[in-house]
Amino acid sequence: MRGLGWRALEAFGNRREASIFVVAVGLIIYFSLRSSAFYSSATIKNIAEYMAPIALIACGEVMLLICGEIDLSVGRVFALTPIIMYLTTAPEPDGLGLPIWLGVIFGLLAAAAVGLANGVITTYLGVPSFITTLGMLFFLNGINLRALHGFQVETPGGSTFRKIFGGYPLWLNSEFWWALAIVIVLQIVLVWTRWGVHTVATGGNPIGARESGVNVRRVKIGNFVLCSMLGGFAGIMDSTRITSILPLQGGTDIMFLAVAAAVIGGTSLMGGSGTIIGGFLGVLVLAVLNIGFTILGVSAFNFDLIIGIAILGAMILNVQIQRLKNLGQIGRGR
Amino acid sequence: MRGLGWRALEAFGNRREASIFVVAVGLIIYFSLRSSAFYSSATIKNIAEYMAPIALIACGEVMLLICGEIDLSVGRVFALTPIIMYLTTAPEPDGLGLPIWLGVIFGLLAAAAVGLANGVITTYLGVPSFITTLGMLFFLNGINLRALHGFQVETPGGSTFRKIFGGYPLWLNSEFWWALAIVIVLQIVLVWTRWGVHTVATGGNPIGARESGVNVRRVKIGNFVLCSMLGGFAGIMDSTRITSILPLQGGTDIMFLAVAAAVIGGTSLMGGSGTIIGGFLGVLVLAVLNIGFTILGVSAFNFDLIIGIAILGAMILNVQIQRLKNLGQIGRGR
Amino acid sequence: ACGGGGGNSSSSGVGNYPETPKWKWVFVNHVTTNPFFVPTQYGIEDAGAIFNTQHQWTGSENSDVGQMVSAMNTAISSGADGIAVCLIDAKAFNEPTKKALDAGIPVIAYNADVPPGTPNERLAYIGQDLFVSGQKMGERIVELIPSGDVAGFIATPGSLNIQPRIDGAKQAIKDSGKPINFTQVATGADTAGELSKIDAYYQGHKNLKGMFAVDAGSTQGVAQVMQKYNLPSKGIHGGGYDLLPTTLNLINKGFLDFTIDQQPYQQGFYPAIQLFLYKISGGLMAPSDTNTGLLFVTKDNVKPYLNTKTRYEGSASSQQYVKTT
Amino acid sequence: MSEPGNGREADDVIRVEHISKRFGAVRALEDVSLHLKRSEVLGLIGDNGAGKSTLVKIICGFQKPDSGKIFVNGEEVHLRSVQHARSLGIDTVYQDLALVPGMSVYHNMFLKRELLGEVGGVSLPFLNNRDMRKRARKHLDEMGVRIPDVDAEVAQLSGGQRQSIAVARSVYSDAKIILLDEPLAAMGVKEGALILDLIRKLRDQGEVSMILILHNYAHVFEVCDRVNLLQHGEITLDKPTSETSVEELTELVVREYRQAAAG
Amino acid sequence: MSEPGNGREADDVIRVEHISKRFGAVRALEDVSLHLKRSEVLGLIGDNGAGKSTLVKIICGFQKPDSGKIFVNGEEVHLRSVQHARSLGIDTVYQDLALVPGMSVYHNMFLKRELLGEVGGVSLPFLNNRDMRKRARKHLDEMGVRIPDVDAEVAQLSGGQRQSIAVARSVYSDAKIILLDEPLAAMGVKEGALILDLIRKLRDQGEVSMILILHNYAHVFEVCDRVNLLQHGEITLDKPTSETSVEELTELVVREYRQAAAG
Ligand SMILES: Nc1ncnc2c1ncn2[C@@H]1O[C@H](COP(=O)(O)OP(=O)(O)OP(=O)(O)O)[C@@H](O)[C@H]1O
Ligand SMILES: Nc1ncnc2c1ncn2[C@@H]1O[C@H](COP(=O)(O)OP(=O)(O)OP(=O)(O)O)[C@@H](O)[C@H]1O
Ligand SMILES: [Mg+2]
Ligand SMILES: [Mg+2]
Repeated sequence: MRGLGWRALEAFGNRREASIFVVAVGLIIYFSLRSSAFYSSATIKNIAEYMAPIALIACGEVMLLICGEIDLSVGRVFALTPIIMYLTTAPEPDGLGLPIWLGVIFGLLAAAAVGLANGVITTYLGVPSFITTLGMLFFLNGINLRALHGFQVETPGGSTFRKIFGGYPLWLNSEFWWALAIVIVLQIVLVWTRWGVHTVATGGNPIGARESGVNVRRVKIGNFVLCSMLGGFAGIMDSTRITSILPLQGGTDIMFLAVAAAVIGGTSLMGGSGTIIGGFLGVLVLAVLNIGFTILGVSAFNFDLIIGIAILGAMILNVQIQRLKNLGQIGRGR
Repeated sequence: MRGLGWRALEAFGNRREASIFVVAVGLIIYFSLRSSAFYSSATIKNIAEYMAPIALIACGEVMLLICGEIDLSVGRVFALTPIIMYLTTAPEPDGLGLPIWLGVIFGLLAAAAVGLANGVITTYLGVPSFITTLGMLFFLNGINLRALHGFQVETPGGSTFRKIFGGYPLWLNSEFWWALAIVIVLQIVLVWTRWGVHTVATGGNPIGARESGVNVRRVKIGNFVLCSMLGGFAGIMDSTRITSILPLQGGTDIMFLAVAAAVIGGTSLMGGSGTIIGGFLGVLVLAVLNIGFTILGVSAFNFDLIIGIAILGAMILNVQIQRLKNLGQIGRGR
Repeated sequence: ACGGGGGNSSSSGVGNYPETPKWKWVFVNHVTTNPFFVPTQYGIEDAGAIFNTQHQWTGSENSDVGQMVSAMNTAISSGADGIAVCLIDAKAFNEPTKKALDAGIPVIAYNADVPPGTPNERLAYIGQDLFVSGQKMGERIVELIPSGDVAGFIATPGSLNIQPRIDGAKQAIKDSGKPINFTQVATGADTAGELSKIDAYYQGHKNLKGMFAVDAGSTQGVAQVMQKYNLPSKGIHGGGYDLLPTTLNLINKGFLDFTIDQQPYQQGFYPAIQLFLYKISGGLMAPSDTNTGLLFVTKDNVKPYLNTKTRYEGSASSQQYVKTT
Repeated sequence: MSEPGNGREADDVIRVEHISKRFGAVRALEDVSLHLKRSEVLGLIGDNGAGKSTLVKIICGFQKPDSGKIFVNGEEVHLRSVQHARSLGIDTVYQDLALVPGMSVYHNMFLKRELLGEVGGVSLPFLNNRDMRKRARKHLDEMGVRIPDVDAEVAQLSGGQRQSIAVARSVYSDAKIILLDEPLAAMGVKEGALILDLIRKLRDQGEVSMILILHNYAHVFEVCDRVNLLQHGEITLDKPTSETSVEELTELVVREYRQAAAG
Repeated sequence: MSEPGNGREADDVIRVEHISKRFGAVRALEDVSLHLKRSEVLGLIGDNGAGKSTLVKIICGFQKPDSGKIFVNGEEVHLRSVQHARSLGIDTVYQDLALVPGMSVYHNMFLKRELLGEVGGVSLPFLNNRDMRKRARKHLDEMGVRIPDVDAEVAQLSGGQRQSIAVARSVYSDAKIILLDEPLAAMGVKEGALILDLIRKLRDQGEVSMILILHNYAHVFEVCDRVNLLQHGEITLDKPTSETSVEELTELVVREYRQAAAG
């Protein structure tokens, strides 16, 4: 008779995210051994700060990738939203001089509008989302630069605002808590709601999903809007953290990191499978690698070199663990 | 009785690339009307120079995308190869002081090695190519920076070398002619050889291809090597054109443009379909837009804004033309 | 469709000058959308308004030399009347420069110049060389820190708009012969990550004597980390480049020793004027090398930066006359 | 040949009139008319490529006809989508099964009609996976299909196991009109027999009407009240099964091929 | 039950001994032994999920068995891949057809055995699309399948049209051992009959041996010399068709389900 502990372990072991989780833990242990500084509250705070915006965007990309699309423009929405917020709240003549809350709302509405545009152009006009969102990427960059005349401004918002979006409740930064909350919510949405099932079906077999009566277009548009709004939300909070709004903030880099995290976490670029938690763990891995090696004091020219090797190593390990794992349960044959 | 001209036109119209070709021509006409400067030999030279490296890389990406993979690292190989060439030819102690031809060969071998690594890690170790090549992207950037200590050097090579790779035979730059030749060759490979058919099969139905006895792994690895070598070749010629070698040359930007061109040209990110010619036309569209708007005197801030709209517009047009087209022939239903 | 430019297009010439065609200067830049160059563009605009000329601001968004060469060629073929270009590469621009001059188009280098002795034929260089400014920073570091570990943060190593700065600093420190151990640290392209990485680096290197950065984002990051752990009290010094609001604030609060203002406004204003003089004098007035200098912004002189937003720093787009109080 | 409704149109739950559908050069359907009476099982047979699946896809709203009318329960409808057809009580077993390979057996079986959790009669927005699992298992057992685990991904199942899921999905839905496109194609003898039993049961309950595409004429005569023969996109025979025989149908189908062989 | 080779092993083109295959918890094959004599047509029947396709995929080198031996023409082989099995003259019609939807009919039909162009006996590295088109068209006509255009993408074809392509691919290959996994599943009566004719013809020429997975026992008795029954991963019957009947087989298969129904 196997004990309950064992069964729990097994249950966890059968989860798709198990392997990447193991990898993440492994890395954390490695760095803790290499440097005492890594195993410090300051560092943990640091990692949390690094993770938050990427995690939020990764959530959106996971949903989109699962239903077979991608959003390259979300990194620009990341910059657009705080800019809208600024223009709403800044005193005349620069802005409208409205209260910060309206700024947040307008900002998120703008983000939603971008997502809607991406979705409609992709699903109704039939442009591949890679190109739709690439065009949007350029377009928004232009908008952002013009809006701020290419310069940066201070992030608006009073103390309460800062507390909610930029503060440090419960030890870690609020942005991280927001991210964590949204990760949990979206994981539930993905696994426990119709929306989630239909998202998977849409990506797993677009024609079959349509034949089964799934409104494929609505699912895709919805996820475009979701992804865009998450990007915007992250942008607002991050600009609050770094206290200034820059037109070039985020961009393709953060989008890239988010997609990479999603794929590292087991989401397929071909659509039909993926998990939010996995994406979050993917972000964790990237964060630990980046912060970890920086703490170890890897110099500028070596950094990319080592990160590259580390990513490859981590991923290979991850895949091998999965293969071993699959031998133990109903597997995909060979 | 329909005339021969009509039939020819129809035959062309049935080709997948017809619509994007129409779009490209439309853009050229537009800019010619807007500015006399556009319709000048100097401009055509510019466009050719702009196109050449992207076209070469796009060829590789098209083949890879068709068989269901992608290479994010090719932009770094674009920088690596000329660096290897430099290190081979530079006099001691900087380099080995070997003749330029060996430099080219070593450079291309290095590129091939990178492609091989990408392919093996992806097919045998089962890491998604997005991550494999992302890791490679970082790794190579580190290598390039270290190799040149983050600085630029002068491109080696005598006059004959320049003529072949950086000269202007037959009015346009030789790099463009190389690109054009390779486009034609690869289009033939794709449509008229076993390799091409097996590449399509591999991407179109990976399991089915394996069941049919296609060596899926070999096909993928082969195309990884091809893509990488094309990137390297482009790098050598482009560094010859701009007469200096920089560690950050190319990078993700040129890779992005190449993939975008491929998709604009009708290649599917999901694998299984695409054409080299289409990719080339995609590059043409991007080149015309960039050079065109620059000639019209659009400044940086507006530039992205306008390019974004233009890409969306061009693509929407492209898709609509295709839909009209498909009504006229055996179509994909609705 | 033309960015900026403008001024009154009066039929007669401006000031005492005879009527001239509305000349078009093309500025080829290596980081066209970088905030650093916003004042530069205002400088060009304002000069354009005086002399009734127009300009185009083009090039590459992240120091892609290939794109810049292509932009320069396009400028030539689209009939520019003058070209100002950042010569961030020692060799690549020789060809197009020559081509332009042969076509009768004056070429001036601004912000970045080719090393002395290279065969580039540009008529003059206007600006403050990145490497030189880096050396100045290095000298300042040497003044502040007698010995120990010093970190130099750079967003993207090898980037031609910042790498020379850090190389210059390194050089100066080396020349000083002081026992300072200077390490370059990469912080990544986006400001969010930069902050975390600088923080992390400090965590791993508590024995640091100084933290300095060569790009706007990293500089702000350094300032914020200095504040977060109140490092000045620990005798740690910090400094960097450019005028992000947060950076200026924290200088005022005494968390950051200095930031370097390379007066980008002048780097646009003077080239525009010199191109005009060259054209109107039929080339008799040869453009002259001009050092736009650099300004160390410290607690002592930061005030005016804080309480005025001006075009000259890029922090405001509106024209204004800043009266000295 | 095909007089729609012949008189007792009121009884027709489905009536299709003069439907045509082209795919570029291919004439999939030419002026096809067909009707399905209430609680009737209509067998639809014909060569490969005759147009059977196309007809079904048009009736279930997946494809739009180029021309022709569709009546459901006597009223003309312009089907916008599969959802629309479903709202009218039409459900379909597609020849391609329309399953999602990467999704679990039970999620596939309840796709688009997922069961939601409840608390005191108030339904929550969350899936009730427990009940879906239970029912899925029950349905499969009733169909005599041995499937290792309803949590298994469909991708791991055998051809017949997959088809049984697609069939169960529709047969156990509350649809009043079910279109089955070759539901027995991959079924074993035993499993096939059980599905035919099920179909008979449904018919005898008198609530469900079905169109059944079959290639095995023996099966046709086991369950169908009436049979239509579709050839080259036209309906060339419409008889009650009582008035025809396997031989006649075979004869009709094979004749022209003999001619072809001869000529 | 299954005595491999029973004496005349020399004649066996394929002999499989004590093959087992598990997928995680699922036992797909348990100690299965089976043999195929030269120029024999062996019928393989069994419930859905019995393990038929798995067995075929193992014999054709697509999957590796967990344990057991495979002999081809008397020699033991360790199949590394489908290519390897092909090099031994084994070709397969898979249940999933293994077609590439986006590719033309004729490229699918000649996948992995493309015809190359020639100039004066010297073969070029280029495809000979003209001949492939011609032959594809010819094969399809012989099978009585109406396909609008061999240049059409397989994605546009009907279920039966697709299957006919998969079947033609193997039947018209020069393979000496052909494994057909439910080749008639989607076939019309006429097209099915023609394929059975073809199989008979091949057998009578005495060069090709075949394993034929079928669910329609009538078909089994039309073409098979011998029949094996696979149940729950074990072979429970191995008889010449001359010594058994549709009734017996049906009885065998349905019995246990009656038991299940009873108990
Ligand atoms: N989406 C499509 N695009 C182009 N042609 C199509 C499409 N769908 C069907 N066809 C053609 O229409 C004809 C009828 O197809 P359909 O699937 O209705 O035949 P069927 O009667 O179902 O045949 P089967 O018994 O093999 O399933 C075929 O010739 C097929 O090639
Ligand atoms: N790749 C796989 N992963 C997990 N289980 C599998 C896999 N392939 C087959 N199985 C299981 O093995 C058993 C046998 O499958 P197989 O396809 O051989 O059955 P079959 O006899 O062909 O059935 P059918 O007549 O329906 O085609 C089934 O229970 C199936 O679920
Ligand atoms: Mg059909
Ligand atoms: Mg099977």
